[in-house]
Amino acid sequence: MLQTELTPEQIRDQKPYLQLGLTEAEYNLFAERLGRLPNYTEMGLQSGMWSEHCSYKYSKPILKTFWTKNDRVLMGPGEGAGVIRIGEGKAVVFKAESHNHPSAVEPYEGAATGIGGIIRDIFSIGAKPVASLDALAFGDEFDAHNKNLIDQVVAGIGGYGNAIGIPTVAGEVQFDPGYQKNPLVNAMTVGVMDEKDIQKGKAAGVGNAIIYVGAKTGRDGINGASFASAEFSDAEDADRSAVQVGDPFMEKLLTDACLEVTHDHKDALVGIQDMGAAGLVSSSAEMASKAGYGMTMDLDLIPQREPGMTPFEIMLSESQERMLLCIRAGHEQEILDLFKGYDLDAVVCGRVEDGHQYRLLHHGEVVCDIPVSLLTDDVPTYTTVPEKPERLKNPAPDFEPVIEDLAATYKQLLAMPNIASKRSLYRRYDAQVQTNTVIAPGGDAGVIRVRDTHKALAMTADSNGRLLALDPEIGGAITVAEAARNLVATGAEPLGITDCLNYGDPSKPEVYYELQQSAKGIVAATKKFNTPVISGNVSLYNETDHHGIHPTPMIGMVGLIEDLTAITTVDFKQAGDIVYLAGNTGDDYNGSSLQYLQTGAYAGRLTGFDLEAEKQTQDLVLTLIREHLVNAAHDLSDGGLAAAIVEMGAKRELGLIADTTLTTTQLFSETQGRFLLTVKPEDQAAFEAIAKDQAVQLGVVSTGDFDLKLADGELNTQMSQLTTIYSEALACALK
Amino acid sequence: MFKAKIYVNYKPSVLDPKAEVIKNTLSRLGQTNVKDVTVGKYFEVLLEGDRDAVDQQVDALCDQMLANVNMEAYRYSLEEV
Amino acid sequence: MFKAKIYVNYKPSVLDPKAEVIKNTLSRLGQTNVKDVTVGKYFEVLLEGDRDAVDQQVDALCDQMLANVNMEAYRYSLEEV
Amino acid sequence: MKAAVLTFPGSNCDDDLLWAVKDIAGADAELVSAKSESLEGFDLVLVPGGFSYGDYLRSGAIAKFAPIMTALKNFADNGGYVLGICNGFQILTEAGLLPGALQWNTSLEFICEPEPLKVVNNRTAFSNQYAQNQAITLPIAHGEGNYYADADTLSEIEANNQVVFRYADNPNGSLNDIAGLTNKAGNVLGMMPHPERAVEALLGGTDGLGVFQSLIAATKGAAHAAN
Ligand SMILES: Nc1ncnc2c1ncn2[C@@H]1O[C@H](COP(=O)(O)OP(=O)(O)O)[C@@H](O)[C@H]1O
Ligand SMILES: [Mg+2]
Repeated sequence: MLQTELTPEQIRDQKPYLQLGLTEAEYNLFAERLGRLPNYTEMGLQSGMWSEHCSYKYSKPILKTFWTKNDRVLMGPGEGAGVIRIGEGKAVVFKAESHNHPSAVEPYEGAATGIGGIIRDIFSIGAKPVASLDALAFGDEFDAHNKNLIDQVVAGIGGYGNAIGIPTVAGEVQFDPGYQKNPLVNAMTVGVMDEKDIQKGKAAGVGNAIIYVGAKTGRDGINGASFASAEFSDAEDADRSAVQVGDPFMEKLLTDACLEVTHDHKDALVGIQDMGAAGLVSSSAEMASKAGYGMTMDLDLIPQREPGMTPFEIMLSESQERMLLCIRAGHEQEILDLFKGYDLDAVVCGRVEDGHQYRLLHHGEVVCDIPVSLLTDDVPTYTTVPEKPERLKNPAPDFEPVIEDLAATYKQLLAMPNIASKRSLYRRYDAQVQTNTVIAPGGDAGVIRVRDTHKALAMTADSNGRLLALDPEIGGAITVAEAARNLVATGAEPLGITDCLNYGDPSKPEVYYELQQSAKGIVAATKKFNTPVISGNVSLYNETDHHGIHPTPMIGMVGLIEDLTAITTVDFKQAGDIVYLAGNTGDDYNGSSLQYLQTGAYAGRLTGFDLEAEKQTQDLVLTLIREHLVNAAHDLSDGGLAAAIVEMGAKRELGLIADTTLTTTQLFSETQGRFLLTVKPEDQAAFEAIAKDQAVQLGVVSTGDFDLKLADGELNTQMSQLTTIYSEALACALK
Repeated sequence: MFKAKIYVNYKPSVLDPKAEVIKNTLSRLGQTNVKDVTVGKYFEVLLEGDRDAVDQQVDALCDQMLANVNMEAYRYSLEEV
Repeated sequence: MFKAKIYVNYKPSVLDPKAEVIKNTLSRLGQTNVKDVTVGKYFEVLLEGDRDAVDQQVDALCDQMLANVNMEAYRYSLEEV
Repeated sequence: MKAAVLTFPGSNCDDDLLWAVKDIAGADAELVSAKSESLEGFDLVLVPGGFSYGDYLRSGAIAKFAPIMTALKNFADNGGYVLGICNGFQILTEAGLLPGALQWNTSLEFICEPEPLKVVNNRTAFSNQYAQNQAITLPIAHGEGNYYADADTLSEIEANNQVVFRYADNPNGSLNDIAGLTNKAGNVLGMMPHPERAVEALLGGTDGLGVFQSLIAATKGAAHAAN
């Protein structure tokens, strides 16, 4: 950090903004609109607010293509989180957030503060956070560094979520060489609220007070937003000062206190917003801009952890656990007293003003005086001319697997890190606090009962970078379809999605192509499943030394269960139950786990996805579950039928006796749009009357034998032989 | 044989929630004469070898395992035992 | 003003999982010259007052808050600053 | 009978416990802030799990200084029933109401799992609705649940039959597989597993209900004995 501030002229000549992620053209544009040269503080504010993280300057044109509204959506993208009506006066609120860069630098605190940040987005709307999810992607080379990274990321997510008392009910962990240097740490939180309590982040009404509450502002994480928007260089260590430490205890107090304000002090509250990326400047400027007002803040009043902080540092600090409120004049004391009751620091630090100037005072001097819109609205957007990547122009020929030893292949598949059980990781999360968890991690989706209603919410987080690498458009659609499939398997009707768009450098034509094409696939699928995008987050520049990750949109989807008695879990329930396979199985091996097992790579074009057929199958499964005709359901994804059977048998070590026309290799085919269902013998006739030829009988659940007759081979073993591998392989690999 | 006494502390700019909670509790209990609290880790490691080798080894141990140099600083002393 | 330097350690009869993990990792890395590791906490507390009063206060602080004497032992020194 | 559920700054299982004892088990109960100084009018005190004050120093180490703790000690000394669950157990050991201490799990990892247990003493106010040696399953969710007491204390605990719950498959390194134990007088119990998370079939089981029903039965006879 610079010790003596450069003058406006020195800034113009020495161009320090280049280090802060601004281009010369952006600086010039800012100065031109301002009508003078910006001073050091103003230039700093611009660098934070014009970063990709805050301004979406590259992604805005893409995000505009998303489908964001239907009759259930109460609030779409643009606020802290989106809101969907669920009936009985209640609404569900959710959003996802990426913390990829901070977690790569400092895995424990990076992951922990990722959870902390997304929780603030939820309660700032007025919703009680009821569940979190985490979507993680790591490299698959388990060297000491990667093992430690995985351990610490998981510890950090648990460390924060467990302490604050929000259950982590679902998520995913993927392993792929593409993430070895750029791990993905995406977190999602779901909240529940009364429709009538929805809050917005706005600062309106001349003379109303701006109140700062929560942790003191320190020098940690200064300019994290422009840091998140810049590419990594292996050689550079300078990023390390960006580390922030999470304080879940403080956040628990903040959550409870802010929810009390939104519920019991509606007369006083004008708006509330969390301080996320670009800290104080982004929260305050956005609140003013959304309401169409100006604002003045006195930085001497901001609680500070260290002496001698400059305005630049105070405004751009990303210290955690802080909120900004706009409170109607005259009600200040009532709100300050409320926070005091929670032992929280709260101060009036500014006022809403007429006009649209954003003014900051420091030691009695005006250190910033610019139109609010210069920070929030006047940011240029960029489009890159997209170009189809070379690898997509000439896809590899279709993969044709040969299986010589079925039992051996089966076991190897189950031991693959992407297939093996993730229990050793997610058992480190408290999945049950708040005592509403109907389905904890290990099912197709997490399920939370909604208190004071007869409903439950199902939720899942899915991503499929390896498929998008083969075809971004189809892969994008598949990701949405798979998320919906996971919800439907529990008996939920999909409601809507949030996303984290994790990509490489968007100024590269190939990356921009991936972004654009995957958005196309996502839009088509969201319309098909009636799941608008209500919130999301963009994480670009996931590159190290110019090598980017797979295009990886993470889709977080929430669904509604109207009847608590019709919730289905994945595990086989009882020997004698009849097992059906819904959806057609083809020969779809490109991008499959079997392909990776046999060739060490994912390659070829994507086959085996039919959006219309997928929707029909999902509708059928939902109907059957709602009719109480299914007592276990599981969607087929990685590892196809082979993996799904073992996942269903694992809990009770129940087996399967089956006779099928499928071939040995088809056992491993990854055709989309399929489910395994079990049906009690007494429900068979009713089930078949509805399912007709859309589900074929595969066999019968057994007490432990696993005997499979295929068109061209057979397998005779004990389920326990396979479930042991499935249950223990990952824990062993990470020891 | 050497005994390494190793101290690991948060760097000053990093928030330490542990120390904050202790300070707040003491002030709540009326112990207002307590002006500051810092919390760190203290390790003792016994090692065989000559001083230079041990010194290098301990430094690496601190840097790579005992301290998280992203946010912590360490110092140590060696004592022949 | 006094600075209290406070060390808190597990009692020898208590198996310390943190120390065990470090020892096991080091032996897995082949650093067999490491003979023992102990892990403790180190606090620095700044207090105003005269030596006797401060001494008593620090002792009580250790006994009641900073250490759990069921499984931990503590020691401290006072230094005028 | 009326139960108090204590709530410390940062507590997060207080509402769960209130729900279990009041809405499910049907007892009269209310939340009592740890900033309060009285337990007047209560026949039973429940100290919830979760975290208190962040538990950064050591679980329960700060909570023991909360204003309510003096009243809690008096309440227990006068024979009132006190149940501490998870963090509540840690707070009770830190406060000296129960012997021993809770240390980091040997794996150094937080563990959230359903855990098979055995009720090894059903003649207590906390376990009288279970059969002796009944096998039950309760969820655990903790990082510091590894029970430790020195050898003398441990043999005294065993000689007095103070252990109420033992792990069937010790998940955290606890000495003598201790999952829950009482004080010598038998009116204070601490346990790491969460009975309040096992009171509804919808959420996976009802094996924890017995703890609350036992207390309701025990306090019926001794209404307001501890006031
Ligand atoms: N990081 C995680 N956090 C919580 N739960 C997880 C995590 N990773 C995997 N799980 C759980 O493990 C189960 C299997 O995950 P996954 O293979 O991704 O399921 P699917 O293929 O059905 O999407 C799911 O219940 C999921 O919620
Ligand atoms: Mg699934």
